[in-house]
Amino acid sequence: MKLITAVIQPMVLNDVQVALAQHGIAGITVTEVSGYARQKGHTEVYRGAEYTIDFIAKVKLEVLTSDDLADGIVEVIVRTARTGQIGDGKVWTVPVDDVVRIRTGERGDEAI
Amino acid sequence: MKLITAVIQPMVLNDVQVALAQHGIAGITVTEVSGYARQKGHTEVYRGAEYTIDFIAKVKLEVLTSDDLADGIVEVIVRTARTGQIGDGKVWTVPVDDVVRIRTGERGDEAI
Amino acid sequence: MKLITAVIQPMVLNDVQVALAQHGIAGITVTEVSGYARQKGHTEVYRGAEYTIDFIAKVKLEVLTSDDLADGIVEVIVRTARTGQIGDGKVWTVPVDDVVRIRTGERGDEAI
Amino acid sequence: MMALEINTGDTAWVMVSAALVLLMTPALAFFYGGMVRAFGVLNMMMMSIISMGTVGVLWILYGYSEAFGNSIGGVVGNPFQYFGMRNLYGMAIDTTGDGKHDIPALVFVGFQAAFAIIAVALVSGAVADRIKFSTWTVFTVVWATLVYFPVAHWVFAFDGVAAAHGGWIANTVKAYDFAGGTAIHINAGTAGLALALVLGPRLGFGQRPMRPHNLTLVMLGAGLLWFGWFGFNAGSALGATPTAALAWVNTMVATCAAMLAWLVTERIRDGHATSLGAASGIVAGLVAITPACASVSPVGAIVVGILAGAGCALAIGLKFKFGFDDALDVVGVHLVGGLIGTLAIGFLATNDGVFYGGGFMQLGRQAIAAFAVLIYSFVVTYVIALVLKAIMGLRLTSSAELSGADINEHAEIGYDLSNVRYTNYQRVHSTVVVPGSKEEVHS
Amino acid sequence: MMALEINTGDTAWVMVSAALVLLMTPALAFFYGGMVRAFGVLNMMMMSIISMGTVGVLWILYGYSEAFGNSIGGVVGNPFQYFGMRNLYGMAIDTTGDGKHDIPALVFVGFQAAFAIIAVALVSGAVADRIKFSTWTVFTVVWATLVYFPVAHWVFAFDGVAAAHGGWIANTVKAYDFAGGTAIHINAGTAGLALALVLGPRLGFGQRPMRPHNLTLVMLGAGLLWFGWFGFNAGSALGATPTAALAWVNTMVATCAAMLAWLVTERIRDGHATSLGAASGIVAGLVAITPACASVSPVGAIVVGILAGAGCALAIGLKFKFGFDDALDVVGVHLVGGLIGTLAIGFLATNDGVFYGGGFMQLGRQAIAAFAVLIYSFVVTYVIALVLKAIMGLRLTSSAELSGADINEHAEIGYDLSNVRYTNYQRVHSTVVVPGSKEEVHS
Amino acid sequence: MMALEINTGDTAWVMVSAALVLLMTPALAFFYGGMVRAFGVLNMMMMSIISMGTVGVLWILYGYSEAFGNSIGGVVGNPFQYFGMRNLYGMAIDTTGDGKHDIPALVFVGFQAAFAIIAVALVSGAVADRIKFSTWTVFTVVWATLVYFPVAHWVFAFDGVAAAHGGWIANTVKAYDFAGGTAIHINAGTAGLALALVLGPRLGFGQRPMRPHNLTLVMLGAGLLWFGWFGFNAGSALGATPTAALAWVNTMVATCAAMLAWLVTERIRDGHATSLGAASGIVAGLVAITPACASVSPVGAIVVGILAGAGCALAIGLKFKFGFDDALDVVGVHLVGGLIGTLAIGFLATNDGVFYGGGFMQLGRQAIAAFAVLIYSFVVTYVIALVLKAIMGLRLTSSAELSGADINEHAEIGYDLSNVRYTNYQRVHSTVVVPGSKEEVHS
Ligand SMILES: Nc1ncnc2c1ncn2[C@@H]1O[C@H](COP(=O)(O)OP(=O)(O)O)[C@@H](O)[C@H]1O
Ligand SMILES: Nc1ncnc2c1ncn2[C@@H]1O[C@H](COP(=O)(O)OP(=O)(O)O)[C@@H](O)[C@H]1O
Ligand SMILES: Nc1ncnc2c1ncn2[C@@H]1O[C@H](COP(=O)(O)OP(=O)(O)O)[C@@H](O)[C@H]1O
Repeated sequence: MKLITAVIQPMVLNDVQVALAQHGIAGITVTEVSGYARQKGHTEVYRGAEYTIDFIAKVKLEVLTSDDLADGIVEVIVRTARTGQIGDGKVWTVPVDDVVRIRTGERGDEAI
Repeated sequence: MKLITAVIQPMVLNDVQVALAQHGIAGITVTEVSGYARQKGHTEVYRGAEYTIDFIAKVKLEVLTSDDLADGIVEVIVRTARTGQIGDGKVWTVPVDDVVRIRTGERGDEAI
Repeated sequence: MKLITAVIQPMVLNDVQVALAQHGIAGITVTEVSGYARQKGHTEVYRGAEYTIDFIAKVKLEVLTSDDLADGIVEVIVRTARTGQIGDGKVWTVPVDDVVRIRTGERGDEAI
Repeated sequence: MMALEINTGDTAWVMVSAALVLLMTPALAFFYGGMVRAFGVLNMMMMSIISMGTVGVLWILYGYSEAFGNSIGGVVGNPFQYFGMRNLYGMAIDTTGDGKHDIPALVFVGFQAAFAIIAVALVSGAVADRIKFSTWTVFTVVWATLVYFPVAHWVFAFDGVAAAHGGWIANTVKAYDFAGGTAIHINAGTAGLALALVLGPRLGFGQRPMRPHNLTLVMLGAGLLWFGWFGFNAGSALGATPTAALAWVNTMVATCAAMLAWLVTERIRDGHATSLGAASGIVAGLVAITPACASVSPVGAIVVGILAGAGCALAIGLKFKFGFDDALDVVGVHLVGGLIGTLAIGFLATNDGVFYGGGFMQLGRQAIAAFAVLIYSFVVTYVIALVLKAIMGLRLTSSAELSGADINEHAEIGYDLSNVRYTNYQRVHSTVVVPGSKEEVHS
Repeated sequence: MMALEINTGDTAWVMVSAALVLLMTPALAFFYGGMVRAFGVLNMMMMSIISMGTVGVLWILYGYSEAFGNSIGGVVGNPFQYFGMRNLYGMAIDTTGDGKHDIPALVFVGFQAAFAIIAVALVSGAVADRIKFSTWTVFTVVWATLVYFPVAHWVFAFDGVAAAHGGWIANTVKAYDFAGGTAIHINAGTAGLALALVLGPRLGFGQRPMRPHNLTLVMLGAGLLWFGWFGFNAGSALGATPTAALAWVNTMVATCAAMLAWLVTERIRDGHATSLGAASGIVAGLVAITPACASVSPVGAIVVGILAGAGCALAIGLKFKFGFDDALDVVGVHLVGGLIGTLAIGFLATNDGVFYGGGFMQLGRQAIAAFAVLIYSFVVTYVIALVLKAIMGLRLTSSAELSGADINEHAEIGYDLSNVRYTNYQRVHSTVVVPGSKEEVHS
Repeated sequence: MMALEINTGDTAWVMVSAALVLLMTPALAFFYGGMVRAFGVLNMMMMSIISMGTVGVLWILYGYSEAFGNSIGGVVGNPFQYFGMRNLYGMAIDTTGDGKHDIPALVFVGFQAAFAIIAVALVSGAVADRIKFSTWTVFTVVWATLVYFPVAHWVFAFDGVAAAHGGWIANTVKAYDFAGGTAIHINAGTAGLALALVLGPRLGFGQRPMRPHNLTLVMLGAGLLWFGWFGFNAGSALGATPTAALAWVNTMVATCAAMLAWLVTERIRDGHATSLGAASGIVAGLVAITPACASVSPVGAIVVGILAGAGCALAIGLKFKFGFDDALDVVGVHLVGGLIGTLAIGFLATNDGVFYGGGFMQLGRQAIAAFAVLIYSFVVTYVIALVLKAIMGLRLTSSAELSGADINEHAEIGYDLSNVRYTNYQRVHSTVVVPGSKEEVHS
């Protein structure tokens, strides 16, 4: 099994979620994160003092999947999350030893 | 070494934490996440406009562990986090190459 | 490729970020987390009722990197994040199968 | 009470005071709202706000009349006399009897309306996070009608002011309760206790943590309550008089002293002086000085404040001892504070208190008033609670309670500060019902 | 209007009322601010706050004079007569004509200033989240000058009070608008509609979720608005009189009834009574009783409140039906509420309403006033909007709108509750410009 | 000052004003509290709130007497004359001398109490986030006693009003300070500077980011401050008089102008007009018009506002230039604003300002008053700070400062909006100490 993680723009979350659902993906887990990279942050001003915010709000998606579906999912995410501007983020895949569904105790691909 | 990740219901966090501590687990890292899956979200109403909230608040636990303890920990989490209702979440295990304790620079199982 | 994850004290985030940037690291992803481990939490009092907060605010850093740079990055993080006090946190490394840059579709080391 | 010449200064003061007292109920909503967990803040606020709706309307219909209409045996006013404010426009209330301090009767109506509203709202603190909103709404109507309006009559209706005959505590017992230590605070505190007993504790009470979610909101509530309370107490002089001035100063300094006393108590007991303690001390001091503000000297007010601040800081632990879940300490602050203030008058009243050589006579009167209200309020509230429980149910379901009253009772959440939109679409229910075309729009 | 003997009670009441009305604009800022998404709360508040700056200064310069100077044909006051408050110090306004209720003219200036400010601020609710702040600032100046000041003259300037000749609605049509149902609410509501039409809807309107980010802030706004509205309505009696008392009581009870009516409507339609509904019902009731508060009985006020609460609760859906994005329902609450109140007077006025045997005469007058203001406001505002659009642009860029007006227009964010500091350094721009040494410091 | 006939209108106005001024200290708590980081909001608020406790009680005991008792050489009032409010009940203050505008002496006591409280609270802005709460509490007592009460005597105690002999600035220098530009703002601003110098800067000052955590709270504070300030300024007329009306209008319009001026300054300098700038401009305008509100015309008030808004916007950079950490700009806003207002009177006073042909005499008097207060306040505060540092320590430990004053000093946190409960159990300390049974309960 694989864990696919994607760091994306917050405003594409809904599109990605819908695309994944249409692709047959049952579940995703979402975390609010901040990214620091090529994309420039912004500046804030308080009483004449300037604050530079390097970190930019991003959303992290995690999807557990069986090995064979992994490539398709990555492809769906990359396609839907792309706006073409710097800051669109990354998708990466990590091998998973085992998955358990807490409610039932099912393991492996069954549990996803 | 292994990284065990669990996505659980927020209200079972305390029970899981206590159970892990009794099981001898020294440390865990917790993140607030939102899950979208089988469990139904809820509806909100503002001035007659209806909002459907698909994402449900969940808690993500991460536990680093040596290979031999991994199965036991998964078992403890699954047992304590189970309420039997849809939305109880998943536990998964990922292989870890190396761990370092920042304070001391210890590596591997020592660092956990 | 590798995914390096570090759980560190919130107040060292800036130093680590600067050190990584100087080390040539282009991007990091940051999550606010809570840690429960050796470091003692604190006590709050509300109308005579005492609340013990076991969880302590931490920051989680994630850095994707090529295999050869991984050790150097771990070393930079460990050096900069160390205050020498309990609660400094951990750094761990996980193998990554593949990385895609959403904006361009580049894969592997190119995408980082 | 018929008069043609209105004193504009007195009228101005009482109109302002009425607005100040009305502001106290939103203030209470913030004070209480900040103290619950984030998932119940709206429900908590709504319990106060709905009281403004129900009690405000009732007051105009028959509440004022029940409280200030001509007395039926000293027990309750004639509810029809001023029904819907009839017979009142153009009338005046003469509080001094010399015709120099007349105010329009409707000003008095408005001022006392705000008292009725907040008395009911106060009760909600005891039942935070677990009562059905529909039942609470009905409770406000029933409790106002059966408990508050009559008790206000007992305490506030003096013979010959709003009607020829008034209530028994004011005119027969002759207890001093300048602004409502008995009628408001002992009454609401006791009702909170009775209702909390029937309702039972919150799930996890005493085991699971339930810390305040927003102490800036609590402090806002406390600050606005203090501000409004100058209307409550000094406004009760019903004129811009030297008595009002004394009440003003006492309302300030007793509160200052109570805050300090609460903080010192905390510091000694818990090692820290907290902001929740400061806010609570403010309210405790305000409660205790309410009945006493026109009877004691400013130094006496400091004493009342110290007693209330320290006394209530200790009393809020009672609920853990006895195991009833008075969630936001209505008993510990309003009942105990009300008792301290009401009884302290017996000792500290400058005209006939024990310490001023007045003997124990007045102290006895104070005690009779306090316990009469306490007993009546407890018994009747308990019965109301049982009846409502039987008819419509009192409590939220466990799952609603555990996932928060805001979502379950009001379909809303208090805060959405995230910049991620987890809500993924909206659907419009219905819009206008244009007469003749009852169409609905769904988008 | 020259008088030497000031009635201190009346003066005190109107000064307090003026302060209460001034507080309503920050209150509105909170009411509106809580309703938008978190990334636009500061911009939303700033649209109200900047109105205080611009309109307050204009009022003193020529606004008061335009509204209350000697009338030029009933249409507008002479803007030079009291320019910069000249000829006013030491003058008094005599509202009763018997010389017993004189107040300093400057008190009246202050009281009416607060009206002008909030009228302008109200408009901003319709254009939330997408208008350029610079253009909005200019709009407040132009709209006040061309729309509000003249309309206030029409409605509020009675012959012989502030100047010999007043406006046409007050003196010729003789419509009743005690505190500004037409001049303020219909006017601002209509202007909001016109401006929103020119501006276009928010990106994602009707598709993407835009729920309120902080309902405690909304409730705070509603609570303070109610409090301030006692000054608005009862203060409009310009004295601490029986009329003020009636207005006070009606302002309370209509609002109570409107809140209940809104909540009942919601409960029936959506299945839940919400806190946003309660806050909205409060405002709807206040709006509707504004013109009527001195003309109807307290029971009449309850009727007005019920009509407004239910009517506005239904009307807020209009925007989805017709597809204009009146973001925070200025049309649904202020225009509709103002119309309900203004027309209800024709039926419910105790002296000459339809239900009191007065025939349809007064109803006709009310309708003329309402629609005259509505049409004038719509047309002139629409033209102003088009002109500003051409000259300086109305809308934020899409990217600014999508990433939030706070950051883009004000370089600030509303909340930073995280204990992680993502901001990584600060640089000080410039400091003092000491005369003679215009150095800048960069650290 | 003995009088039997009370003017109810004047009394009503001053009682309302007193309540308004008292509200300003909670308002200040919000204004300051919103500006610090989230982990220090409660501590910041508590520094204002505790001042209400300590200074309120002191005022009643000996503070009023020190300020308004019979003067000892123009320097300080006799602290025993009115100790604990003795000799005051039944007395009146006659501000006009004609017996027509008497108010109860206790109203004046209450009004001035609120001044004393806020003067002390203002200082806390300079020492945000790093002073020990216990030391701050003691500081409020010592500073009020040694600095504020005497300086209030100098400036506010006119011969023959509250006592036969008053203070030297009011009666000998004859500077104009209607509502406290010198006694409150220059005084508190200077004290903040002295205390901040002894205390040293926050860790990371000028390097690490310290942006405001909640600008809605800041705006709430600014809005309530403005509201309360009508009591502060117009209330200082001690009656509902034409002077009060002028002060009211000036307090409004100077503030409007100052807000605009601050925003324009920001826009030019930083490229953005901010909400923090609007809130700051409001306060700067209010500060500057405080001494001048009864001396200048409304157009003069606009000038004062513009000077204050632009001047303070530039002055807040001073701290970075000189390296002292006046965290929330008490110096830049209150000291500089107070100086601008106090000196502007010399130019703009309509009776004898430079621009009105009055020569430089009055300007000189203003300067003497301003600098006398500045020097006295700086020296005495500096010495107090050194003594307290030696005796009990001024600063938090570094680790307490870095992890936040709220947790470390008050064992609380401001906000808990998460729906995850990280707190895992509660333990009840002690409950009631029933006399005779000092048992403690641990659950
Ligand atoms: N090496 C990396 N490790 C972890 N996260 C990264 C890395 N590089 C980028 N990211 C994440 O991806 C986001 C987008 O990266 P950025 O370089 O700004 O744009 P793009 O991916 O379009 O080139 C960043 O905000 C960060 O959260
Ligand atoms: N494929 C998946 N990948 C990542 N997270 C998932 C996945 N499926 C479920 N989850 C997480 O687990 C939570 C519970 O899943 P759900 O299907 O609702 O219940 P259950 O696991 O009890 O069947 C979800 O809210 C989500 O956070
Ligand atoms: N086994 C573990 N698995 C996951 N996270 C851990 C583990 N042990 C510690 N942590 C994280 O590291 C943080 C610091 O750990 P702690 O034991 O307090 O200090 P130190 O690492 O300096 O010995 C914890 O707060 C927690 O977030």
